[in-house]
Amino acid sequence: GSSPGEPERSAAGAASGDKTGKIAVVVSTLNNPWFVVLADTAKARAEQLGHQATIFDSQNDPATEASHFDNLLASGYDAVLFNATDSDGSVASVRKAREAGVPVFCIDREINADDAAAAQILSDNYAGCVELGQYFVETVGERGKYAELLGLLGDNNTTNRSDGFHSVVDRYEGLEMVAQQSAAFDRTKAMEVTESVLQANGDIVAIFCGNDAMAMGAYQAIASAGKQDQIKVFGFDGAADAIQAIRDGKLAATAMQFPKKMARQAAEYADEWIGGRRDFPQKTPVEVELVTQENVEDYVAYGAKE
Amino acid sequence: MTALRGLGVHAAQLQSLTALAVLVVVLSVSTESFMSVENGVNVLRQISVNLCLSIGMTLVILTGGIDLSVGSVLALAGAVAAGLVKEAIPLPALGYALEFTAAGAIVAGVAVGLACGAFNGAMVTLFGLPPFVATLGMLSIARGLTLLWTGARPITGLGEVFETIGSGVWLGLPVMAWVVGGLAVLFAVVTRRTRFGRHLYAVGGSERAAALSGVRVGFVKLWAYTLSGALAGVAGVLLAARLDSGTPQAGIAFELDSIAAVVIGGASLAGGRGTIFGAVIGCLIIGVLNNGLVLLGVSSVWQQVIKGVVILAAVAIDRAANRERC
Amino acid sequence: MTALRGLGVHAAQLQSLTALAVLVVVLSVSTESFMSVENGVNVLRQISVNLCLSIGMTLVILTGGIDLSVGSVLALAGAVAAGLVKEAIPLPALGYALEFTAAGAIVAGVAVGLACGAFNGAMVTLFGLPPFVATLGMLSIARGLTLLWTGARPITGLGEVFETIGSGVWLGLPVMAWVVGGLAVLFAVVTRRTRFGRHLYAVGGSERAAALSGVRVGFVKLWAYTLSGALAGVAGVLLAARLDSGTPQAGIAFELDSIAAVVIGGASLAGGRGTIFGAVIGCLIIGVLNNGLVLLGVSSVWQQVIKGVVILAAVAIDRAANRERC
Amino acid sequence: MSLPACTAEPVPVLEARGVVKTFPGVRALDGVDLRLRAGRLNALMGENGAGKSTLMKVMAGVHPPDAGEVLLDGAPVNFRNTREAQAAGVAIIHQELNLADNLSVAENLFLGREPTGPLGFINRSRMRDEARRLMRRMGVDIDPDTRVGRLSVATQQVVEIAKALALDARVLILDEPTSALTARETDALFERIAQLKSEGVALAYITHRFEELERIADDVTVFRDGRLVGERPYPELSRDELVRMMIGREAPSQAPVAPKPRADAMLVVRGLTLASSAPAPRPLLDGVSLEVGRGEVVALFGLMGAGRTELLEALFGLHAKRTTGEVIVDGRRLTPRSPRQMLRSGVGLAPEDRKAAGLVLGLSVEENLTMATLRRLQRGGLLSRRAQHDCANRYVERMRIKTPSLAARVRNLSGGNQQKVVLGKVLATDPKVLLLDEPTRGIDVGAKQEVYALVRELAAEGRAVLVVSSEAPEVLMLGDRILVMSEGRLTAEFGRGEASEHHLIEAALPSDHPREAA
Ligand SMILES: Nc1ncnc2c1ncn2[C@@H]1O[C@H](COP(=O)(O)OP(=O)(O)OP(=O)(O)O)[C@@H](O)[C@H]1O
Ligand SMILES: Nc1ncnc2c1ncn2[C@@H]1O[C@H](COP(=O)(O)OP(=O)(O)OP(=O)(O)O)[C@@H](O)[C@H]1O
Ligand SMILES: [Mg+2]
Ligand SMILES: [Mg+2]
Repeated sequence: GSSPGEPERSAAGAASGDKTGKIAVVVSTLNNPWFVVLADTAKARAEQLGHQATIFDSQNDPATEASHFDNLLASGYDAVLFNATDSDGSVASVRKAREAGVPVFCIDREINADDAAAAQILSDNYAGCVELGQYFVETVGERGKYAELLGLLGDNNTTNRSDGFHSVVDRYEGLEMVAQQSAAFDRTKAMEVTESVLQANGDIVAIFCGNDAMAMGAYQAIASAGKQDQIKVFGFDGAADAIQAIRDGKLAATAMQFPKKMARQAAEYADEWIGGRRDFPQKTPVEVELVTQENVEDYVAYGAKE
Repeated sequence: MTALRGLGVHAAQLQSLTALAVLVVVLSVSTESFMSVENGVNVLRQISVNLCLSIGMTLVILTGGIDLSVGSVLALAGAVAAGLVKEAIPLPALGYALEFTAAGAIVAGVAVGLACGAFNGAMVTLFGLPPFVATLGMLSIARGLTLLWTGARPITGLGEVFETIGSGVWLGLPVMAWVVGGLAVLFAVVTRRTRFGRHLYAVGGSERAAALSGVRVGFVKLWAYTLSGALAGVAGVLLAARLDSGTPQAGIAFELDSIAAVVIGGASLAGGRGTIFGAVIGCLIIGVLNNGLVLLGVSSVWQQVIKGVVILAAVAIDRAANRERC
Repeated sequence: MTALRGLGVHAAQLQSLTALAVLVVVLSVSTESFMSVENGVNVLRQISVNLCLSIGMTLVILTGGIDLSVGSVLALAGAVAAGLVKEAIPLPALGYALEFTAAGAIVAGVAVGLACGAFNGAMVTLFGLPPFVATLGMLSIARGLTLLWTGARPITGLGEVFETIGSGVWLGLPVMAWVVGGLAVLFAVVTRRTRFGRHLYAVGGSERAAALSGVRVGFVKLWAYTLSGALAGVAGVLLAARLDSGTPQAGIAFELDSIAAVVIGGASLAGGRGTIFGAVIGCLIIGVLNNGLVLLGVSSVWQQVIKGVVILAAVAIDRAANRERC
Repeated sequence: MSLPACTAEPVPVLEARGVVKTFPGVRALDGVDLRLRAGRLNALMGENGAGKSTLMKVMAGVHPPDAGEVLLDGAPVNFRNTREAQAAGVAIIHQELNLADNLSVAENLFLGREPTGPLGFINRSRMRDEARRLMRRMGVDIDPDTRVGRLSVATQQVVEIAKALALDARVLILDEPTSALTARETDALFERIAQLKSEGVALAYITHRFEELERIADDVTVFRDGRLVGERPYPELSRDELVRMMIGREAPSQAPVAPKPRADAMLVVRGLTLASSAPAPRPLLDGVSLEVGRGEVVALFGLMGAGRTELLEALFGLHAKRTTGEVIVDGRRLTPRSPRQMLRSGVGLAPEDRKAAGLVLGLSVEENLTMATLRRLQRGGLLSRRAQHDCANRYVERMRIKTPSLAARVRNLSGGNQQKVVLGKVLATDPKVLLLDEPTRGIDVGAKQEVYALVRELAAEGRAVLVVSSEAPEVLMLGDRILVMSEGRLTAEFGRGEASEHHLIEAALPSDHPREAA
């Protein structure tokens, strides 16, 4: 087998050792474009490499996810490209696969076990938000009131992102968080919560949002309150409309993850596993890049301009 | 009071009205920002969507049915409207593309909702499906269709017309509030003063008696569901306008809030009892609660607990105050 | 057949049974992997949780009520069990920490579910709240408490006992399936062959007539909800065991699947009609459908559409085949 | 001026020819003919389950016939629903109440044909006035905005009748309209009927009360087991002949009963008072005191609204919160708290409103019959199927309940048979004190005799029976003692043979009512 991401190999999409197999793509949800891109890319790449690939949607429910594993193990898949619903809740499923001799390649969301997955290609949410936090301080300044919109409570991206952000921002006493509310990664909720937050604290200068959907919702509320010049909005993900919004100066910044990159990488690992390779690094971090007004032109939705 | 009567207000609603009053008073004293005009406008804008759904839900619940599909139908209608206003539909056959004006797109969105509702109605009346199942099926179908239509991507940037609807203000009140308020008054009158309205109550009270009295039960039910669908369509357009985007995740679990509002307003899921006015109160109670808890800066976790408790309390007081209705 | 009768099988269930049969046949011919023993075992494991909820749901629905809180209660019970088995509760007062064995933790989890159910029951019987509202409140409260208890973080690594329950196999069948199967038989007997069971039907059919026959309506309802809560507790423990973790996100929207299963199985939300056997069939139909669509590799978006359509079709055929029941 | 039936036949307005109707397990109608002529009232008689209601439903478009045809003015018609029948001028008053409890009297009266104004809005004021008029003509004066659910069964029945009369139909079918009525409303109804006849309306009238026939009947048609036994002009029929036609055997003779010596009290009630749920000038029950001896039958007479139902309900612990007073059952003093408690202390109630209170219509005959006695039918903690079957069978036979099987839904039984199931259920609890509210309402002559015999038998077994009835003859014939109630008070007591119908009515009239000199 050859090393991952080697350009000419991936361009010429012949399966390593021309063995082909059935590859399952298990994704936490498909009603969020970010994950759709992740799943579609993984599938496409796997097929490009000559394998069969099917997408399983866990609908954000660990139970459904567990069922998917039962099913795909029963119906003889050779590898799983896996975006977990839950870092802890998903471990059991991955272990089960390992015992059945089916390799699991985790994408984006880490699972809390080093001995379960064949490899994990991770988007470092924490680090990404550290960067965002630093930029936040640069642009907003070292003093002022701000609000935070959390994602789905109980989702560990929610905590990672919040923690990363606060690891930086909390060092400045001048920056006071006057409201912290969950909007469950949802546009509508984000807007309604923001509307109310603005009532209670009309003087905030920034909102940090756990993902771009919420950022867009928050911006909507801010705009209709006519405060778009007073309040800076920060998102996370690098979704299409967020990139556009940054271009239009609506959002201050977002953190670009690289779902396509990660998905491709995972697909290629799986391909190589089927080809016989076994020595994968347990973790391959894929860094998250800060997207701001300055560098937005280098990016498109879910990735950098090629 | 007599004005209220006109809208069909009974002890029941007056009860929920007290619950609402208490809530408002408590919040006004505990947080200054609550009682501002601005915040009032906010609450109005926030409840418009739920109220729009609750109006239709009331019609269905009056017949003794239930409509679980409103959330998904809302999403589908919103997505369709957003999609059509953004890009034209190519018709290779005719060799040209079908352009939609904002108005056209909105009508199309509502029409889609109406169609879904009619389908629900047909399932219930023609095939005798239990409303719960019929509309549960639609919940799943409409959500799927929404994802198909949008490719799970939000459709954003819908232009002025939508913007005006979404964030516009007229005579100090949000345009949305005017729209939904108008619908509320309209249907309050329909339920109180028209034959169709009274037949809704009759069918809910005793389907057999209604049928034997020559009421066209099937017809009445069919229309109840159809209207509920259409109103969900309107709600979908309104939400899309508010968010300036049709998002596939819109409206998830909205059916629960809407049914809750109707029941808090004094309706009975057994059918035959309930009013539009009650639904309005119900929506206000829920809306004010959501808004107030955020203003108070209650943590999201506790919000869930408190919200549950308050709803229980509100309805418990209500019921205690007029036992006869249980 | 007489064996079936024992479980209280009527034309109704036999109908759904045909629907199930058709589904199974179609799937077996269209995908080879469906008819494998292994897959059968999977389906059983997959429906266990929903069936566990549906048993309790049947009891509540028989009384003419509904329990929307099962999903949240499931999450709470699972989290509590997981939490207690992982770490001891410090009791500074007594100067020592309260350790829980796996068994103890499980009992505690179920007890929590039972308590939630009892609360629902009290709200419905003592305060005369509409079941929909009472349990909707609990849906919100229990979810909030779950997040509080877990600090919104899943609790993992629950040890052997849970592992055995979750993935263990006995005599070729998953342990979970044995547990839930046992409960199903138990409650089939309870509903068919005990006074409490008969009273459930009486209360659902006509509270007034039941009361005049000396049935303690309040008592019967209270127990229906309490048992539903306890069974949700069991389901929570089972799910936690299966995932080897108590996750705060567990069980969201499970109530819909559970109610759907019960209704597909021929129960009436008006109360007084339905059987445990029917619920089993209902769960199987839903479970087989989910499983089959995945095996067929249907895109998950289309799955939602198809699932909706099939459920409608199944129940429509059922109802058409015995009109009288509508 | 109507011709006697025998001479030159005018074309019947509505006619049934060879109508067949079967239900799962039952052949309800087996090739039946019926003629309804202008200006004449055809009285339909027959045992419970004979098929009377079913035939009426077929003729009024509720059920389609399996075979045979219905002719209007000699031309075949097939009504697909009641609306089409109404449009053609055929109106029916169903045996069971068919009202929407949640709507007002006015709304019920005009349901499906609400008067609308120019804008399509309902003309409420007109509806109200019309409604008040219609109810007055039936001798009842109530606020048209009252919710029907709040009315007593009797008042509801009047609404039901007024509703049909309001249709100004050419053919009017009345299925046991008086079963829930008492003297006053019955008289009002019969006046209307006479008037309708003179207007040339064709009437069909189902009843189990012979005394009504001579007041209204022109022809009598008798059914048995879904077949036509015969049709005769009324005057030509003797009562015995009629009974023979109905039940196919000799009329059971009523052995005169000798007055009993006053027995020791089994049920004692002292100063029972029931506060009204809604604010009212007077309590529903106002210090009622009475005794029923072991083995004694006490009949309770009164006009509608007298409060008899409330008395029985209060005794049975139904209004615990609003009830005060003392009750002693078989020497044990107790305060009625719940039906459960009263059943356990040996009191049984057969309620007046069988559909809402007496039965769980969705359950089977067996399940209903055993409902109140399940405790006795357990073997080792589980309900024994055997024991249930035996128990159910015993009462199906004893009450001669006509049902396709023990598993049949009670909903599908004929009215009378439903009533028998209610009685059976109560008897199954083997009560010391029996409270019967209108026990013979809507049941046929044969069954009535059975019930009378049964009541005596039960008394003979040493039980105390308190029976409410609105039929004076029945009261006179049944009661060892007769109590009369009016406006929640006991107004008179008579021993057997002391009272006449006149006395009863006299005592039953509310005090404000001008009493005619005796
Ligand atoms: N909807 C139905 N389904 C099944 N069986 C029915 C139905 N309606 C009536 N029956 C049966 O048809 C027969 C005739 O019933 P029907 O009500 O016509 O008798 P009836 O003469 O009116 O008796 P009653 O004097 O007690 O009212 C009965 O055996 C009854 O059980
Ligand atoms: N459900 C009810 N709600 C309110 N008032 C009622 C109700 N039922 C009966 N009443 C009133 O209570 C009084 C007595 O009721 P009811 O007419 O049943 O007495 P009754 O002597 O049993 O008459 P009958 O038995 O002939 O119907 C009447 O004034 C009636 O209007
Ligand atoms: Mg009859
Ligand atoms: Mg009475």
